[in-house]
Amino acid sequence: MGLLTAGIVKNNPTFVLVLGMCPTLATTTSALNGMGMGLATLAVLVLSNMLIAAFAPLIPDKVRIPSYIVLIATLVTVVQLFMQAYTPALYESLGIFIPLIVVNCIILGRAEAFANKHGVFESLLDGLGVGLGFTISLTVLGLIREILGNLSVFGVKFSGGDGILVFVLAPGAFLVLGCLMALFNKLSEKK
Amino acid sequence: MKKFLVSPSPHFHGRENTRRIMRDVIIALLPAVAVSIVYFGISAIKLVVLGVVTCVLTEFIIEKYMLRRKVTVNDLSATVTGILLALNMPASSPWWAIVIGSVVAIGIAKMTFGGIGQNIFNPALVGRVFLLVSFPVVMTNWSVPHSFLGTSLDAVSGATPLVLVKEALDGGQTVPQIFAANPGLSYSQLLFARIGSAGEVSTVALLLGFVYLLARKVIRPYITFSIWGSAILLSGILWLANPAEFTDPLFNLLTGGMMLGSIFMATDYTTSPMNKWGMIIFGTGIGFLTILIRRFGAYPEGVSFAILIMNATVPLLNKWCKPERFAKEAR
Amino acid sequence: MKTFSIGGVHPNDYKLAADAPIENLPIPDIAYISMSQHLGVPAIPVVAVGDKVKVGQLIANAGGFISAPVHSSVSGTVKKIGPVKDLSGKEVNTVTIETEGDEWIDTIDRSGDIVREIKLDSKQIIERIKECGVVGLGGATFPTCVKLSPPPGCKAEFLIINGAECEPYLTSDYRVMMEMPEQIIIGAAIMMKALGVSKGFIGVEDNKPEAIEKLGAFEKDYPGIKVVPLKKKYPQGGEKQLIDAVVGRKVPSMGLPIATGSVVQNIGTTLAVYEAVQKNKPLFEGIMTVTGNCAPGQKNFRHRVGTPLSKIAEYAGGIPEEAVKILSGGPMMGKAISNMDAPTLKGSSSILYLTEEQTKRKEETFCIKCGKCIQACPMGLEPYLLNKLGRINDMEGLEENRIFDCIECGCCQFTCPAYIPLLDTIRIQKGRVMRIIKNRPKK
Amino acid sequence: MEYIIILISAVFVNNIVLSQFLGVCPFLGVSKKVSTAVGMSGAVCFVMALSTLVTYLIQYYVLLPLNIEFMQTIAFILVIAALVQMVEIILKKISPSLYQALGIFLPLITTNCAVLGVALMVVQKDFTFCGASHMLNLGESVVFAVASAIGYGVAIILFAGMREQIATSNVPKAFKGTPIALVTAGILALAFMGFSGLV
Amino acid sequence: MARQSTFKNMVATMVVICLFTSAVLGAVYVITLKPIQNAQIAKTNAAIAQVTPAFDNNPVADSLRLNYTYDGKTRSTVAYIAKKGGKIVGYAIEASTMKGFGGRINLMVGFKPDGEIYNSSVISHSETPGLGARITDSQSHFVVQFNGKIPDDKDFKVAVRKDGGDVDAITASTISSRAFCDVIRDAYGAFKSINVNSNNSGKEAQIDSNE
Amino acid sequence: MTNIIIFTILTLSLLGLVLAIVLYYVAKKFKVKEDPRIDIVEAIMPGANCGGCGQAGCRAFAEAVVKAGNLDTLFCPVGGNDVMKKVAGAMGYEVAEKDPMVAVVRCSGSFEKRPRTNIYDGRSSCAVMSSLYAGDTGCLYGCLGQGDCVSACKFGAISMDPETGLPVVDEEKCTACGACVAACPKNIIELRKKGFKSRRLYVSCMNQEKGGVARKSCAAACIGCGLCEKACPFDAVHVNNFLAYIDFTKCKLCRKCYDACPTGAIHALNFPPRPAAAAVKPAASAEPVSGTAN
Ligand SMILES: Cc1cc2nc3c(=O)[nH]c(=O)nc-3n(C[C@H](O)[C@H](O)[C@H](O)COP(=O)(O)O)c2cc1C
Ligand SMILES: Cc1cc2nc3c(=O)[nH]c(=O)nc-3n(C[C@H](O)[C@H](O)[C@H](O)COP(=O)(O)O)c2cc1C
Ligand SMILES: Cc1cc2nc3c(=O)[nH]c(=O)nc-3n(C[C@H](O)[C@H](O)[C@H](O)COP(=O)(O)O)c2cc1C
Ligand SMILES: Cc1cc2nc3c(=O)[nH]c(=O)nc-3n(C[C@H](O)[C@H](O)[C@H](O)CO)c2cc1C
Ligand code: SF4
Ligand code: SF4
Ligand code: SF4
Ligand code: SF4
Ligand code: FES
Repeated sequence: MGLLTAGIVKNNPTFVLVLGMCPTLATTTSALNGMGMGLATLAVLVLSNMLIAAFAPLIPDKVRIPSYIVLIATLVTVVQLFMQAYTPALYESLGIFIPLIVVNCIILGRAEAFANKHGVFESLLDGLGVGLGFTISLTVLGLIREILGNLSVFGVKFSGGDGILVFVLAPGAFLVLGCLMALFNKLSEKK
Repeated sequence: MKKFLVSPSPHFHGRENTRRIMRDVIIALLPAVAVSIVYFGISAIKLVVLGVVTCVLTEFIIEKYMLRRKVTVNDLSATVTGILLALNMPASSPWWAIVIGSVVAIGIAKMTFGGIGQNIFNPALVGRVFLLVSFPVVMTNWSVPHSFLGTSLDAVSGATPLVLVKEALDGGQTVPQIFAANPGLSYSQLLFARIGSAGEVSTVALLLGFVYLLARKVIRPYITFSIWGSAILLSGILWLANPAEFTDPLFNLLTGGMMLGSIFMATDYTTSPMNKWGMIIFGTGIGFLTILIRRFGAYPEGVSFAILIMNATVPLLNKWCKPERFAKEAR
Repeated sequence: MKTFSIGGVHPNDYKLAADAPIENLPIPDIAYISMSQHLGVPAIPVVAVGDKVKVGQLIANAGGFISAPVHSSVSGTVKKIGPVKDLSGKEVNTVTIETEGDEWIDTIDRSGDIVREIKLDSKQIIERIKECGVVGLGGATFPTCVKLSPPPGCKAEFLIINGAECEPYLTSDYRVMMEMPEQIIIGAAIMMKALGVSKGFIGVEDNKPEAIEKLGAFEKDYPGIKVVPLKKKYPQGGEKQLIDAVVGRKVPSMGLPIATGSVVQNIGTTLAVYEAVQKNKPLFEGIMTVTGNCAPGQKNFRHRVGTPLSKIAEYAGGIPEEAVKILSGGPMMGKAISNMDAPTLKGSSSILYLTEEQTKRKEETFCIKCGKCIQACPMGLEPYLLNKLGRINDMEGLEENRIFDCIECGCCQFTCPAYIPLLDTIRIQKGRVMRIIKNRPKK
Repeated sequence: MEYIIILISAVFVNNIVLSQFLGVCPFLGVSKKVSTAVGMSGAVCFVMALSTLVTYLIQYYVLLPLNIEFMQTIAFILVIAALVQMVEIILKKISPSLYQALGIFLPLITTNCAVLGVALMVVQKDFTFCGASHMLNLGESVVFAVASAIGYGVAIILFAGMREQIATSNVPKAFKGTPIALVTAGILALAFMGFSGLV
Repeated sequence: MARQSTFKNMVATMVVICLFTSAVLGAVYVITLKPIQNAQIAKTNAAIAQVTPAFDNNPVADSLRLNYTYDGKTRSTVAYIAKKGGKIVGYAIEASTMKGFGGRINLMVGFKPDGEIYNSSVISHSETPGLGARITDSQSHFVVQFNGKIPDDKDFKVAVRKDGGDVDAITASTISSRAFCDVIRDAYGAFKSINVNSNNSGKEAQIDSNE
Repeated sequence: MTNIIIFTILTLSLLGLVLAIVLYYVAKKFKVKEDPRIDIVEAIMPGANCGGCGQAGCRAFAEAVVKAGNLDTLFCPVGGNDVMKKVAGAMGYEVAEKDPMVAVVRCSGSFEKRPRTNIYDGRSSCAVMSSLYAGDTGCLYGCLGQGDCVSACKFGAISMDPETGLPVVDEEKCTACGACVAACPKNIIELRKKGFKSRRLYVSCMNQEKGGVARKSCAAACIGCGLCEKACPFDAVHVNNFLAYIDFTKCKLCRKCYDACPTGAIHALNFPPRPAAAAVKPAASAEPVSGTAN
């Protein structure tokens, strides 16, 4: 349980570790997109954590990173293909950022820092925790941007008219994340 | 025994202080404010008052209740930001637009960086561009200036000279045709009263402020002049190359936010370089970028963007352009 | 009109005591004669407790090459040789003499005649100046004889007499120029002879037109010496600025003035040189101004070195109620006095009373990057940056930005609209950077 | 002309960090000092050009003919990882000073999505990036890669300049570090929107 | 923990991993190949259905390659033919322009056999959300105003009013509106060439549509 | 379909193989030697990069350790003996144990004991102040109270006591890095042996003026009367220039000197309370005894 929550709060990949910033910023134009991206990453993360935990003892140190990368890339491609087949709309709106999960530092980061030292089950939990942390952050970020920029929640307009457009554009992504992170700092400082 | 003060030299201080400087800027802005009140009446007053009040209040609240540190609204810099933001908006802007703009200007562009003197980007312009990008419809709904001595007080909207020209060019007309069709583009109109933001209607009023700022030594002329120079240079080259496609340099100087921006906004101390050559490069960059954006970009007007982009270069310009040293290094 | 090329500020000049003729102060009952009245190694006392001394008698020898001998300013008995607190409360070795009468050594020519003929040759002049303990009275109190002997490889071309007196309030140099113009010209001629140069300039700011006129009247009698009127601007009197203004050359960074062929001497120094060479009078008297907007009177005094400041203040009407700070020197570069019991030194130039409104520091606010400090800096530095780097102790950054070029004129701090104590920071970091540079192994 | 359009487009209009959101982690991480930012942009420029060249060839001479385009991701990342490692090793040997300047950034570049992103973008079919819908040829691809890297460099160097200044100012505590960097990047992106429509 | 980094070990590991992963990949590819194709066809059909009256055939199969000229340039696109009970009820034509604010705009325009626009839908675009992106709102006045019109210049001049046409532009999005009109005209040009091209084979078009 | 699977496997394996071979070759050809021990040592260091060791930072220290081949002149005051032992272990060096030290403030001239004679109005900095003049009190040896030591401490171990105007060392946080010692222009702060149960005895005064003069400027000053010198049975206390100094290498913490001092200039930290003595000597209780609680 601790493993799960650690990924969400203490080791939150977005607010604490500041990793995987590109998808975080690029795909959070709406809560749904953010969540989709988060879940795709979560899937890869959980699988890669488990695979690597299973294989780690067999992999010589010097080829550790290349092996991991190959494994991760494979998983990403698998996820990519499945998304293409079964959630084509989401796949299209996330675009290039699905293949880019490969280079998302979170995945390799967890592989290095956690999975290769722990068992399969723990790694699964860790992947789940961090992945959830990522998904939650992305969803929240997407939600805020959507509310401010589009006056809608998960695609449902709650008010007529336009929101504050910048928030669904590139600058808004940076600004909202910056302010959220400051808020996160402020709250965790109080504790 | 009486306790005397002891301190290192110098024991004197000049008369300048931040508040005094800001007061001078406000004085320099008064002609422009007055003109906009003459032309837009109550809406201009509303805009300026709302801008100033929101800016000052935002700064006050953030400093007093969120950062819990000394409140600096007395230095009047937030007031300057408020006035400038107001002068940068269409006179017909709704009240909430300027309020949002002011909160963004002070809250995001100034206070998050630590307050006066520490911001990287010009607060008023961040506010304006934020609004422009967020509410393009509102921010491009220009009222036609008409003296409130006239009959009706209802705002009539129209296109600013730049939008007019850009639209017509996109529609396939040539520059001489456009000018022939629109008497509003005559130079006398451009100098004294033309469509645009609340503060830019009268070039003459802005120039008056410029002279005052120069005379009071509040600003140095390098930035303003190099903006004008580079804008004239680039637009002049384009114009000479193809007068049917490009407008003449003077037109470019007298339209849009060129005057307001080059005199009051590009010269903001905090967000402009501190040394002569840095200022010249900075100004030149603004001039070039403005003309480029105006003619080739999506936006009909590029002064605010140009200034913000060049604001980003200021730390590097300060780092790389040094003042003239007294003497060479011996060794 | 000439002036230096970059920077500078225009403080109100408040030359309140300009019209007060120089008066002689009474001789103090006890004179405290400091052994550190010059830049460099303290002088070494050659008298012992109980010794009787006369006015002008040598009481301490120079302690090294950059040092100066000290002479008694009173006649009487040596009471004590030991630490006495100076005007900043720090202890310095001091010879304390109880005054008895006013008996001068007889080699001094005490007549009022002006001696025009320069009998000594270059070597003798420098020797005499050295023996008489003449030091620069423009502020640095650098031994004059050293400045008059350019190091090998350097050739002096000009002598520049510093009559700028650009500091507000100070009038001692002005009074000397007004009351003893010919002595100044002769003093200049002596030093020109010592240096072997044919050109001498006297730079005077244009807020002293009468002095320019008085000195100018002698130009024709002393060929080679020219009075150069300068546009009023602080710090015109700074050595580097003066050279720039008068001969248009710039002292290189970390270089000595002699690199431009110039030797600069202050008006007071010039008078001291005249008196030493022509009258054989060692340096034991000085001219100082007692002034301030709240001062009970505006005075210029001739004081005996070693007179306690409190005695002078008392004589001049007492310390005014409104004064919150007492300075020795001008408001731009002077030193705040924390100990009024301290004695005067050769280089003492004033007692200046400032009111709270004039001098109390305002609360520091944020730098608004106005660049006014850069414009004001006569050395072309970026004080705001030096302050910023100084606060984070970035020694390399400070050196790169040439902190050691700072002449501590205070122009930057004077102009800063945010009331930032720029010079405070610069001054202390400058010392540290200098130390680092000095300790660096030479290539 | 085509090349110039690609250049302007990639450097300013569609700036890789500020509007495409690629390579944001090192953009935030390696921009604390101007000197390191300069080193980083040099390294990115080099690796990006090289890897785009190689991946382009792989795409058109291996994957497409064999009809196994779905292998793109895995093939590209392998190539990039190997290239980066190689550059690092070679640099360390032949120019230790350059290695000091650039080398430390190289490992960062493997996990920099900008490099993979650009490699993927240039082989996209509907490359509507710069007003031309045609597929890029090899020359254009490399120019695009270099231009993207220059865009990266411009952004990160400007950004580093600003962060150096911010580091010495008294930013509110909650905003210290990454938050203020993000806000700055946001305003910078706002400013860069002025370039929209430029090509 | 990890095995020794001998050369043999390293190579073996890498080879095993490569083999393993590529096998997995290949397998997944094969498994998903069909669903992916289906998804794409479904998407095209869905888009077609939006812009044509109800049909009962598979328009992707019944498609027609069109070669025509527009704006002085030779172009090629595909017309999907919607049939109900064997009778042609409409054509769905894909067209695109590069003149959008954000670049390319892809449109599917449905025509009734007489050339009247039935409906249109945006397939892809990169216009600004809240501004140009409003061209995607199929209920909006902007999109609806085209329906039921024959886009020849006599009755309904397809150009924004600013350019002297009959189309009300989206507020503050003249550029996008203009581009939209451009695609409509383009599609109409293609429509008019149907008769000329009617003998073109539809099979070829099917592969194209699978991109 | 099977084609695709075969192509997939072949391509990936070939690609992997080619890249591996190229990399292997390149790695062999361009091999560079770097002492890996530097990294190992650096990893052990506390990473404060404070410079307390005299090196430019932890990495520089690690390099110096590897280069020197022994630990004779190298010591990390922050990490202390623990870290040095680890370093020694990693490198196979010998390590000489050092007594743990802590900073003490040798001035007791609180606002109350030491009346101000003027008002300082410059930048708040001991360095600026001390270069300007003797200070705002009659004592020219005492603490200037502008807190240079506070800002010098990277560990937040010193703070200014607003009541007394004197710095207070938090001995829990102090790592004896010596930064404050270097920062103080008046040389007020000294590193002293932490002592048995953190007990310390020291003369909290730097005034070298004659007793009368010292007394006049500060009620808590050491007047150089020499009573402590006489009281000490271990020859640990000596008076020079009217100022006593307790040599912590000789001091046995018997507190005889402390009892003898007529002005309370000698401070005793962390000793168990002696009600009688404490009552007689209010000066000692005025001393901020930080850290005693734990
Ligand atoms: C900022 C500054 C201002 C100065 N102003 C004067 C001045 O007004 N008059 C003067 O005689 N010396 C002034 N000095 C001192 C001169 O630099 C120089 O030391 C002096 O003229 C040399 O002559 P001396 O050796 O006879 O003192 C000033 C120095 C500085 C740094
Ligand atoms: C270490 C030192 C050496 C100097 N050597 C010479 C010298 O050889 N010749 C000379 O003319 N002045 C020499 N000076 C004098 C200075 O250049 C300068 O005149 C003096 O500091 C007074 O200037 P000020 O009053 O402007 O501060 C020396 C000064 C210092 C501090
Ligand atoms: C961030 C931003 C995005 C914009 N996006 C579009 C767009 O997608 N489509 C469009 O036609 N105009 C867009 N514009 C507006 C154009 O720049 C231009 O102002 C407008 O097309 C012409 O104004 P009008 O339509 O009111 O005549 C955008 C403006 C901004 C500030
Ligand atoms: C010459 C001058 C111009 C200024 N221009 C602006 C401006 O364009 N926008 C603004 O927000 N504040 C402006 N200010 C006010 C102030 O300097 C600004 O808010 C700072 O950026 C706050 O740190 C100006 C001040 C001066 C002295
Ligand atoms: S004090 Fe130094 S930095 Fe300041 S103006 Fe004078 S020379 Fe320049
Ligand atoms: S004068 Fe003061 S406020 Fe202006 S730049 Fe210099 S330090 Fe900053
Ligand atoms: S109190 Fe002094 S010695 Fe102790 S940690 Fe702080 S600076 Fe270092
Ligand atoms: S102990 Fe030293 S450094 Fe600390 S406040 Fe006192 S004088 Fe300053
Ligand atoms: S996610 Fe793009 S660089 Fe980290």
